[in-house]
Formats: sequence, C-alpha cells, structure tokens
Amino acid sequence: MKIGVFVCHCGSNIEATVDTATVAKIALTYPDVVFSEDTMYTCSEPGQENIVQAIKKHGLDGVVVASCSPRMHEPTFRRTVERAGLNRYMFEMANIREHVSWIGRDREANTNKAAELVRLAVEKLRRNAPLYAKQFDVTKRVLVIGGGVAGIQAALDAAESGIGVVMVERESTIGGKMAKLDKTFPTIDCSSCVLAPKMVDVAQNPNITLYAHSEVESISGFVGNFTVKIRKRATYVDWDKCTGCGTCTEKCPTKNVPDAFNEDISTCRAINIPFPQAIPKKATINPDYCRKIKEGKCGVCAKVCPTGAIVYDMVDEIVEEKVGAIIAATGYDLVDWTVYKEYGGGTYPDVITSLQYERMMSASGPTAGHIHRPSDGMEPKNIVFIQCVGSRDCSIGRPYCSGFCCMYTAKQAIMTKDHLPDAEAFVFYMDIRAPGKMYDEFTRRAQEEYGVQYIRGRVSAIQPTVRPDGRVGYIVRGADTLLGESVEVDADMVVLAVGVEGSKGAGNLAEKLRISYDHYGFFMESHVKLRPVETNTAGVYLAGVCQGPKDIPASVAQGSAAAAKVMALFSKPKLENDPQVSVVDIKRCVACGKCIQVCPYQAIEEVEIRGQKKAHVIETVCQGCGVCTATCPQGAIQVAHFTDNQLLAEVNALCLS
Amino acid sequence: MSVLAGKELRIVGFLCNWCSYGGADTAGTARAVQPTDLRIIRVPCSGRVNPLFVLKALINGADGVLVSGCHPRDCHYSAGNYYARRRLELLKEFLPVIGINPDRFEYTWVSASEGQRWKDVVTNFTNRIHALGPAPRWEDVPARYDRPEELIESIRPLGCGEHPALPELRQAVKDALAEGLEGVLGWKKGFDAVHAEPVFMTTPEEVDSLIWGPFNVHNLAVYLPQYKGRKIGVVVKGCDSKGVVELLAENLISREDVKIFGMGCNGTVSLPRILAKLPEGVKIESCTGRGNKITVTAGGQDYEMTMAEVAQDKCRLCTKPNAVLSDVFVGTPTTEPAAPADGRLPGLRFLDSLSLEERMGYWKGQMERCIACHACRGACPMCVCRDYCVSDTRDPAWVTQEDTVQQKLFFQLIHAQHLAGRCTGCTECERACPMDIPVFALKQQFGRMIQKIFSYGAGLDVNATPPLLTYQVEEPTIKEHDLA
Amino acid sequence: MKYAYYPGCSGHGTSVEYEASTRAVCRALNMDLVEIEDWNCCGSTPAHSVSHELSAALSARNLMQASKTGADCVISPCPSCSSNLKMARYRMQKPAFKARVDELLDAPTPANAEGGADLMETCSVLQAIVENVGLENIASRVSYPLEGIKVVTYYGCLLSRPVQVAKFDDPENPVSLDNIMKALGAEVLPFALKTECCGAAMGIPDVNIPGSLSGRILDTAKAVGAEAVITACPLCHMNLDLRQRQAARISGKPFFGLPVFYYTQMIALAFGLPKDAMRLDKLAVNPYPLLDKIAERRKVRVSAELEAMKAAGAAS
Amino acid sequence: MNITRLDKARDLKFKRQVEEESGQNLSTCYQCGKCTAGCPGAQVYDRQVSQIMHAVQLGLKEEALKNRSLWLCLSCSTCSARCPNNIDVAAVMETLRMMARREGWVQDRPIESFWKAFLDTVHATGRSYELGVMADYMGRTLRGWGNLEIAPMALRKNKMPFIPSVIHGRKEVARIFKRYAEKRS
Repeated sequence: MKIGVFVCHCGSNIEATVDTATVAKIALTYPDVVFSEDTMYTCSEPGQENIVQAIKKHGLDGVVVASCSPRMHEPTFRRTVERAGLNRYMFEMANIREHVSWIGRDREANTNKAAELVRLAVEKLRRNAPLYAKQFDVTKRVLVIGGGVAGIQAALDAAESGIGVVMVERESTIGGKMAKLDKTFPTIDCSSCVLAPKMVDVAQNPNITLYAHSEVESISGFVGNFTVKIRKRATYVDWDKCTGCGTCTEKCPTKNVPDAFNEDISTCRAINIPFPQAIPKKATINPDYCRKIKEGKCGVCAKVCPTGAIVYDMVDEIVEEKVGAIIAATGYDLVDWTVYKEYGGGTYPDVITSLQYERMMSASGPTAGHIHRPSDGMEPKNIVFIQCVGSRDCSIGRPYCSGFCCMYTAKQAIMTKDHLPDAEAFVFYMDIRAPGKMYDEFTRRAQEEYGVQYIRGRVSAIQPTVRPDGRVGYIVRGADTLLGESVEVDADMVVLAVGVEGSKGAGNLAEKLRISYDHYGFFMESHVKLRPVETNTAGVYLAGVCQGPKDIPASVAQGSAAAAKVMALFSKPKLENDPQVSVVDIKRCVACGKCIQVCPYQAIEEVEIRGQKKAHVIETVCQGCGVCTATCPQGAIQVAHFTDNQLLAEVNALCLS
Repeated sequence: MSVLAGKELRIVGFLCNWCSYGGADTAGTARAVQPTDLRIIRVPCSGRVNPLFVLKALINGADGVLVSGCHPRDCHYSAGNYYARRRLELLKEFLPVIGINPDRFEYTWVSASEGQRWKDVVTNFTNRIHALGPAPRWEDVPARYDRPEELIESIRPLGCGEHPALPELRQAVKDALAEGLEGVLGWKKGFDAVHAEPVFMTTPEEVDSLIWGPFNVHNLAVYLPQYKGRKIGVVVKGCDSKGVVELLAENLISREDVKIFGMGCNGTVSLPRILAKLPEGVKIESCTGRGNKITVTAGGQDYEMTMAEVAQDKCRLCTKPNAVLSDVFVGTPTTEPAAPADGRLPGLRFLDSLSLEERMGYWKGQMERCIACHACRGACPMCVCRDYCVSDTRDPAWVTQEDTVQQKLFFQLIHAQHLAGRCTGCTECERACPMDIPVFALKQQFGRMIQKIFSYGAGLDVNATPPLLTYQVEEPTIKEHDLA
Repeated sequence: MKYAYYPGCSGHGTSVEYEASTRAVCRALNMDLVEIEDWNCCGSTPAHSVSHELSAALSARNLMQASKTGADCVISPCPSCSSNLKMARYRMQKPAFKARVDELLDAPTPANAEGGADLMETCSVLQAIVENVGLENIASRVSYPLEGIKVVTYYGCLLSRPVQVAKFDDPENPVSLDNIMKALGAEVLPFALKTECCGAAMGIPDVNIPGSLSGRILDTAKAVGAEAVITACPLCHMNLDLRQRQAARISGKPFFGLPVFYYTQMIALAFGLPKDAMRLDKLAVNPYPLLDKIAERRKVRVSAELEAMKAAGAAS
Repeated sequence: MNITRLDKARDLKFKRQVEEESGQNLSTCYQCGKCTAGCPGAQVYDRQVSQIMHAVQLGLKEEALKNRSLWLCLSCSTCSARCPNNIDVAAVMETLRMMARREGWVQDRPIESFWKAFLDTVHATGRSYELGVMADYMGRTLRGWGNLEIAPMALRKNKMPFIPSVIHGRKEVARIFKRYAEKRS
C-alpha cells in the first residue's frame, strides 16, 4: 500500500504549537507511507489540489490528513480523494488541532502527540477497505407530524413540488398555537388572517392527506421506506358526513366542558368545533363529558344532526401509510408554571398565562375580544406582565430562554393599551431579548408610544389581598434592580409569560422516530450550526419549536427548509446507504443470535443459507454503531471501517513499545 | 512507540464519535488547556468498545484507559451506551484479579456540547494516572510459582460406589433409543478403573457399558452443539445440566432435539489427587467404592482414600447435585445443600489474598507454564466458536503466535470475557489443563461480579436473558463514575 | 412513640402557653416526651449570625444530651430551635466542620462511617404530629369542633426553610397547619403571606422592623376576613400578638384586634382539654370574644341537630 | 461620588473566599433581583441583597461588606427559597456578615450588641433569659426603648420571669464560649 500524509498548518492554528514539518518527517518513517509533507491550508482549493496531484504523481492508494476534527472536514477530504480516483473510504484524518494544538501548550509534547495521532491514522488506514454504497428505491411521500404553522408550511411546500404529503395532527383541527393568537408581532397583524388561508390550502391541496385527531402509533423501516401506523382517534362523528354546520354544538346540553382551544378560560359543549376557521371544520365529541357515551342518556346531537353523522360507538382506527421521509413539527407546550407557589401556583383566578390572555383579546375568543378579569369580570386597570416564568430558571430545571416571550409580551402590552386606553401595563423583565428585523424597534414602541412601564427585575411573589371596596387585588412584589429598591404594584390582573418546552409526548414520539431529545422535550438536530434541520436518523427532519424555541417567522423558515431537505432527498431516483455498516462472515457465524438480541435497530435478521441458520445484516437499516461487533464472540460480524483489526491496530500502535 | 520520557504516561481513550469526541472538539475549540498524555481512538459508539480492547491496552502497557460515550438516554444509536455501561462496569470490577488497579480504567459520559466537562474529565483522569504512576510492566514483576494448596471442606456428604438406580437409568436410555433417539451421550469405563471416557451410545449393548459414579468427570454438554439438528440424548450431573440449560438459553441447541437424563450426583474425583496418592507410574488394576471411601488396587497393593481427600473442588461447594433441567430423572434426588457463605474455589481465594502486584506475578508464573494447547477451550461447553475462535485467526487478530506471557494471558482473558454471564462454573477448563493451571479463577471472578452487579447466575433458566445482552435505562446497582 | 423533648428557652418566658399546650396535646396524642436533661440554649439567631461553629457546638451539646433519653428523634415546639438543631446536624455531616466544632466541645461528637457527626435527628413538634401521628388521628380526637371559624395560618420563615435542611412541607405554600386546622373544624382562608417574615428578633434593636412586617401580615389577614391567626412559632407569636398594637401604630392602621393562637392551643380547645392545657390567659389580644362566637355557633348547630333528630324520630 | 476603577478594584480572591466559605457559586447569579423583591428587610437595607451579590461578583470587598444590610438580614431564607439559580443567598449574607466582623467592619452596633447581650446571657447561665438580655442590651446601647411599649403587657401576662433559669451544665456551655473566644483570637 502507498500512503500519503498531509500535515496541515491551519495557518497558525496548528503550526503555532506543533512542529508540522517534523511531524511530516516522522510520518515518512511509518509503514507504507511513501509521501509526506506539511501544507499551509490543506482544506483550501490549492491544498486539496495538492492532494489530488500527489495521489496521481505517487500512485497513492490511501491518504492521511492531519489537521482539524474529522467531524469538521472528513466529508471534504473524502470528496477530494474521490476526485483523484480513490475510494472515499481510503482516507483517514488525524485530529491535531482540536485535540492537540488548541489544548496543549508544550510544543515538544504536542509535536510528539501529533506524530502519534498520525501513526494511529496510518495504522488504521492500512486496514481500510474500499466501501461501496448500496442503492435502493424511495417512496416519494413525506409524513408531516404536527399541523401547526411549521408543519403546514412544510406540507404546502412539499405538496407544491409534487410530493405526496401525509399530515398527522393530534387535535381535531390544524393551526396549532398560532391559531390561538390574536395578533402577531412586530406588525400587529391578525394571526388568523395570515394563517387561515394556509390552513385552507392544506385542506384543498390534492397532494395532502390530512389525519386530524390522530397520532402516530408506530414507525418502522428506514429512510426512503418508512411504514407508519396512524391511530385515528374516535371522534364519534362520521367526518365524511359532517358538514360542520354546528347545529349539534348549539343543542348539546352539556355545557361545562373545559374549552382546551380557549386555554380553559371558558367552557364549550361536549360536541364541539374548536373555532370557526377550523380545518377540518368537523365536530368531535369529548367522550369524557358526553352523557350519551358516559351514561347512555341524551343523544340530542344524533337527533338534530341533519346528515346523521353521529356515531356513538365509534372506535379508534389504525391506518397504515408508506412514506420515504418524515418531518416532525410537533411544536411546544407551556412549562407547568403551577410549580411557582409564590405566584399562587394556579390558584389565583386573575393570574393567567399569556396564551389565555391571547384568547381573551381575540375577537373570536370567549369574551369576543373584551378584556375582563376572570374572577369578577372587572375591566382591569393595572395589568402586570411577568416575563421569564418557567424560563431561565435553574431551580425548576428550565435554564434556557424561551426566545419569543419578550416579543409577545411587548405585543400584549401594546394590545392592552389598544383595548383599554386607560389601563396601565407594567412589564417585569430581566433582559429584553429582541434580536430580529424590526423587533427591538417594536419593544421600544411599546415604551415610547404606548407608555408601557418596563421594570427590570424578577417578581418575588404575588399576594392577593382584599381591597377596602371588597374586590380582590394582587400585590405584585418585585424589585427594580436599576433603582436598587423593591417595588410593588397593586394589580387587577397578572399575565405570566410562561416559557415553553417540547410538547407533551415528544419523548415518546422521539423513541418511535429513533431521534434524540433533550431534558426539555426538544428534539436534537444533527448539528447545532450546520445541520439544524436534519436529525441523526436519516430521513427524519425537524421543523418549528419541536427543535427549540423559535417564533413564527423562524418556524415557517424551518418548515420550508425541512420541505427542501425532503425534496433534495427525493430528487434522486434511488438512495444510497452509508456503507459503514456491519457485515457478517457467514462461515464464522454460529447463529447464536446475540447480535440480533443487542441490535438497537432490529437491523439483523436470521436467515437460512444452505440449510444453516446465519445472521444477516439489513444494510439499509444498520446504522453502524458496532454494538454487534463488540458482542459477537467469534468476531463474525464486523462493522465496516471500525473493524476489530482496525481498532486493534490503533491500540497496538499506542501500547506496544 | 515512545512516550515523552518522564513527562507523559500512556493513556488511551476510546471516544464515541457523536458525543465525547465532539466534546473533546468543543473543548479544543474553546482552547481549554488539558494534559497532553491522552491519545484518542475514535469509535462510532461506546457500545462498540469491546472490553477486550481495554484489556489489550492494559496488558500491553497502557498506564490508563478511558472510555467516554454519550450520556445515558442520549446515545446517538439510542442504546449502545447502555450495553457499554454494563460491560465496562463489569470489566472494572474484573481487573483486580489479574493484578491491574481498577483505577487505571474509567468510563464516563460527555456530550458534544460539554467542552468544559471534557476538560475536567481529561485533567482529573490524567492526574489520577500520574498519581498512580507508570503501570507495573510484566517484564519487571517477579513471577510467583506458589499456588493454592488448600483443600476446602465440603458443604455436603460426598460418596461413591454403585448408584442403586443405574439399571433404571440404563433401561430409560434403552427405551429412548428404541423410541428413535439417534444416540445418547454418557460415560463408560476407560483404560483403567479410575478413568472414565465419554461414549455415544446407539445400541443396547453400548448402554450396558454406561457407568455413573465419581469418575464421570466430563461435562458431556460440550458435545451437544456438534449434534445440533439431530435427535440425541445426554446423561448429566447437576453441573453438566447447567451447561445444557445455557446452550438452550443461547439458542445453540434446540430443546426438541435433546433428551436429558439425570441422576443425583454425590461428587466426582480429581484424578491428580488420586494419582498423587499412588506411586508414580504404577498400573491401576481395579477400584472399588463404598460410602465415602475409595479403594484403588494398583501394583498389587490396596490404597484407601476418602472422597474428602480426592473430590474435585467444585463438588465440595456444589449446590445443584441434581439436573436443573431433565426429561428423565432416575432415582432419588440428592439433598441440595444451602449455598455456602463463601463460594470461591481455592484459585480465587488464593488470588484474593494477594496484593495487586503479587497477582500479576502469579499470572506471570502461571502463564510461563502454559503451553498454549487450548485444552481449556476444548473442554468448555460454552466455547461454541470451535474452529473459528478469534484467537486463531488473522481477522480479527486478537493474539499473535508469539510465546509471551501477555499473549497467553490474553487468550485466557478472551476466554473469560466470552464466558462472562455464560459460564456455569463446571471448571472443565481447569480439569482439562495438562499443566494444572487454575484458569477457572478468571471466570469465577467474572461470575461473582455478575452476581454482585446483576444478581444473575448462568445456566439456571432457559428463558433468562444474560445480563450483558440486555440493559436497563436506570441501573440501580451501577454507580455513576463522575470524573468531572 | 418516644421523643427527646427540647422545649427551648422561650417556653419558660414569652411562650409559656405554647409550652403548656404542646405538652398537653402531645400527652393527648400519646407522644411520649422525655425532656432532654440539662439542655442549654441553642444560641438562636445570634449564635449562627456570629459563628456557625459556635452555633453548632451549642446544638451539638443538646443533641448529645438527647441521646441519653433513648429516643430516636429530638422534637422541639420552636421552629427556630428545631432549625438550629437540624442545621447543626446537617453541617456536621462534613468531617472538616465536625472537627472544628469538636474543638469547642468537652468531648468530641461521635462519628459516622463517612467521618461526619453521628447525631440524633430533630424535627419540629408540628412535623412529628403531621408525619407520625397523622391528621386522621387528630380528627378522630376532636370533641369540640371549631365551628368553621375563619382563620389564616401563619408559618413564618423557618418551619420549611432552608429547604435542604428543613425537609418539611412546601417552602412557598405550606399546608401542614392548614390541614390540622381543617381537621379541627375551622375554615382556613387562602393566605399569601404564610411564610412572609414577621421581623423575627429584630424588634429588640429596632421595633420598626417587626412593626411594619407584622403590620402587613395582620392587615392582610384582616382583609381576607380572618377571625384569628394561627401560628407555630414563639417569636412570630410575640410579634403578632404581644406587638399587635405596636404593629398597628407603626404601619399606620387601626388596632387589628385579631387574636393570635398557637395551633396547639386550638388542638387543646377542640380536644376539650382542661384550661391549663391552653393558658389562653397568656394571650395579649383578647381571644374570648372569638371563643364566645364559637360557643354561640355550637349552640345553634347542636340545637339544629337536635331538632332534626326529633323531626326524624317523629317521622319514623 | 467616586469612580470605581474596576481593573484595579476587583478583588477576585475575595469572591473566591466568599464562594468557598458559603459553599455557593456566585457566578450563577444573573442579577434578576428576585431576592431583593422578596426580602422583608429591603425597605431598611442601605444596600439591596442583589446589589451585595453583584458587589461580590465584581470582587468589591468594601461594597459587599460595609453595609448595614448584613446586620439587618432576618435570615428568613426567602431569597434562597426563590432564587432561580439555586443560590443559598441567605448563606452568602451570613458568610459576608462573619467576614465583615473579622474585618472589624460591624455596621450596626445595636444589633451586634443585642447578639452579644444574648450570647453573654447564654454564656453565663446556659440559657437565654429575655429580661436579662433586654436589660443588658439597653444598658450597653441606651437603646431599645421602643420595647418598653410592650413591657407592661409582657409583665402583666407574666411572660418575662425575673429569675433566670440556670442549668447545671452552664460551666460546660461556658467552656464552649471560652474555646470559641480563644480560637478566634
């Protein structure tokens, strides 16, 4: 074998603390190394060209680049060697920047270490084999999980390009959180005016199949060929017959059902259509409250329904769909703010969440846009907004910033002034986070134009009291840290800007999707900066807040981005797998099944070869973790590119003196 | 390859590509200054790290080995680190038996974003290794040739002589052959009265040669995998039956193919212990047993000995004298004693009494005597790789053919590691050793640690899942090893 | 169950009624109190404000004395004393701290396996009643329910704080007293100032501090409609009861006239224990009008019940 | 008003010392002010608790230690219970008070005197004795007259016994104080 070694200066990033020329010289003494040199910027155009030329000139059949982390530039250099006609896997990297030059100060020790890391790479490369990807067919349909604005955008973009879309929405209507909002920042335009047309587009687009009031039951398969089971939860209404006329909801005698769409600040009927612009605009019975379903009495809705759509004995239905890619757009839920006992823990009627306040201000909400406080219907005069409730708070395990609360609080304060010009709005904040186009100007407007009073400091407690007139007041005890004093406001109503976390059940879905998720229920992207839409499971993409807090424009952008990723994936006639997968040596395999037992992906199956049972790797499912290789006593199953012999060669290079 | 003399020690790291390798990158990007000793080997997942890699490094002179993967629940491959946690925890507990300080090996979890944590891990681990100093070299450790001589007391009465139910057993075997079994594995008298030998009985005449008694030492389960797919029977002692159960549990033989014949066992003999009581080279003429006494007639003279003097060590502590699984059980079962307070056989007891460095010297002495005949492997019913043992191949090439203590010990470590969670404690490896090397101690060390961590014993339940082939998300018995 | 009992200094002074009612209630609930022999002052706030070691040493002596009683646990009615004793044990888990405290003592404290001090645990009497005796037990002993009088419960700072040391109830919205009062038949009003500080011992150097803080607590209690305040702390009681007039004056309010009871007094009352088990005479704010109200309501209730029984008898 | 030259004035050793003695990581404080907001002493403080925390963060020793607030702190731990960063703020305040005392920077003589009077009583008798503490305190400081307002009631209710209770082990307690005094000097 002929190996070429290229030791990168990375400007002064490496050269400052590693003697790269010496490393290159030492590398020449390693077995099979026939060419070695140090170069200024290996990843630059001339640097790569240099490698290509050296391969041709010296007839190299393997290349080692000693530079930065392979997590950074391995793909780059693989393409380089491929350009020169080598198999892309005949390449290894030695990480002498992040793991050497940037962390050690002793030039001698660093140089020695760099040379050893090159040695490791050479020893591994000597045992590398060319690997070739396998091709397979793709089902050109995409599953979009979640029908909020991010999912809607992704679905519309994908459908627009001709891709079939299956959308699954947990609620009985799409629209997500945005449908609940009254206005949006920084333009104060009407939320539903912007969103409703897109929702209608979803309903009307022939490429989109919508499953509302449904959930993903299970997912199997792999990129290009997923099989998804969808649970259509019983609605007790035959949606094919339901016209959304609303007669049933008018006549339903059960009126005490908490209205989830209105964030429980009002009640609705046991048969309900969440809001006038709902898509699909179909009625759903809440079986926990319906008298007919619970007690067998009533049946009013069935009597009044003009199309006979009511089906009291409906059961859940499981449907199966085949797709080639999946976009998760499951959004968020509010953090459980009732842990804040000092804010009443949910027991003070006039301390409400910002989302409840949105419903209160919305013209289509339960108060038709009139602001009345819940306890006694009084029109509030002093309204206090408290920011960062459930955000940036380590004591409740939510250390992160929820990102968009500063903006909507400013919006709500402005809207308050709009609705109630005589009211006073006080905003307790820690920092105003308003990066974004026209955002900071917006928070300034709240203060300059609308006279919203901003006070810098967290609120310590809300203490209800009874005023001389018998009305309940809420003493909000805060601090003005700029003044260096504790301050109080006697508020009529308090609006909490409650932080967000991954939506309920996100962890469960992540397990089904085999993607990672963090402590807060947010799905993990493949790379924070460079692969923010991809996940570590091929063919699964993320859009919207399910990946991390973001506002509407960012959610829409990520929805489009996810759709674009799917389009790129489907643009090829066939897909290729990553060939770094496990391979069974059938003569060594005794079919003990240990690999099958430990494989996290069910990627290994038992097959019969010439009458004998053997393990077999489904290459397109295998992700190359190598747990099987570490398990097989015979060494009969080897994960390509990280075989026992390759790792042993590295261990021996380090430990055998 | 040389370590910077006097400055650095040899520390090898196995890092998961997705988390810890990224964490090390993050630390580097943040210019977090760290000790320079560590050399990182990138692996796809901590679950890829075969504990043998760690042993290889330590045996071959590494001063410290660190494995780091994704935090539990955060595995890039969803579950690899859970397997790693079990294997590596067990490995850490195993190390002292071969004289390696377990502090020289550590495993931990660092995510790609935890640059600071990585820096702390590297710094603390490197400092720890420096505090321990360079690992003792095999070349420098004085070899010891002393060995366990202790005769442990039996927890139950041992006996010999004709088993009263033997005719019944023979009849049962004959019946089974008549019903269509291809053959039944058992023992018959060997070249002299004290040596038995395995027999594959296919005819009633052969069945008449079947014996049962203290000379039936062989664990016949060893032959079962080669008959896979054929309908045969096997006669088992309690200890042998555990091997059958484990083979069944591991899907290496099928239940419907094998018929198990059991009888109560009263202990078997250690032939070296009998021979030691006779003049060297004398011809054994006959042997009779009664109660707990054996009388060997050799060179015209009678030698009397008790089972307490000549029984195998395992029989003295045996709690399963009857087959744990059988289709035909003949005669009255032997009374099962309660588990002894100390289940260690003399090999492990002796090792436990030594210091770490003495243990190294002990294995050095033992391995110098090893002739690498691999009889231990051949006798092991759980060594099912047969012709494809990883120690005999070039790919993978775990051991070389070099005749060194390290290579020979590494073979033993492969054997022990492959048996972790599977070894049923039949001690056939040790019985088969022509050099009388107490190799079972390595397996017993794994066995007791598996008992300690996972409360699991192999060969008792056909439906059990061996602890290394499964995991729990929360491992109540494994403490987090936090280096940061 | 046997307890090593630590009365605390105020039991001999400002809170004799608390001491008397605590002992009486514990006896009624079959709690066996063995007073720690020759106990000394825990040093209160002054000691731990001056030195953690001094404070811990004073407590450690008590805890070592307590071990002679043969009980498993020390209990004290005073939250401040309980907190000090708990804190001493908590801090002395650290071997280094233990060593520094041991230097102040005649004999070193016994050590546990980790090298920390092996001292007896402490809890407040309230905690022992709630956790060991249980609310059902209390409810079952009630002979004279409190007839729905409206009370607010006031816990003060130290019963549930600092969280890691107190390990009792909720630091923001504790409910142990509420539950006891409900079990006794009182109506417990929601009260946001349950754990708001009353000013503690700051009254000695500066009466304005507890004056304004207690004034606010009493004012809010009055505003939400409370007929009485229930407390578990001698110091809080002093600030709310003995200083009630002062508090009204300092916070510029008319005198509140809110009786302030120890919860043990209320238990004694509801259990029908004798007068000297309550020592209501020791309260500064006159409690009798309220007690008369209870008696009045009881009369009305009982006669209504009698009437109902008669009616039922006639009907059948 | 003096301009603080931060590059010179910062004493990070001081910050580390506070962190070590209090066992708290002050770097996690992001100055939200929730401690100040809930502090019952805030109205009488000359420097708010969040400002004191910030002074420690900056390493400004005098600003952190020379203030009355440290003495006015009621040790109610409301700040600790509500701190979003899990800092035991009350423990930091207590630590600072002890450090200030070591530096001889006692900023509130009356309160310090009250503590002293209290501890002297315990020193002498083994227990505290309200009347004795009061008399001692008032004698030392010629203050505390405000308490006379409640004295008649307290005396009428017989809540302040005239005879202190003295324990057998008072010498043992006295030895604790003695050793403590020796160790400090």
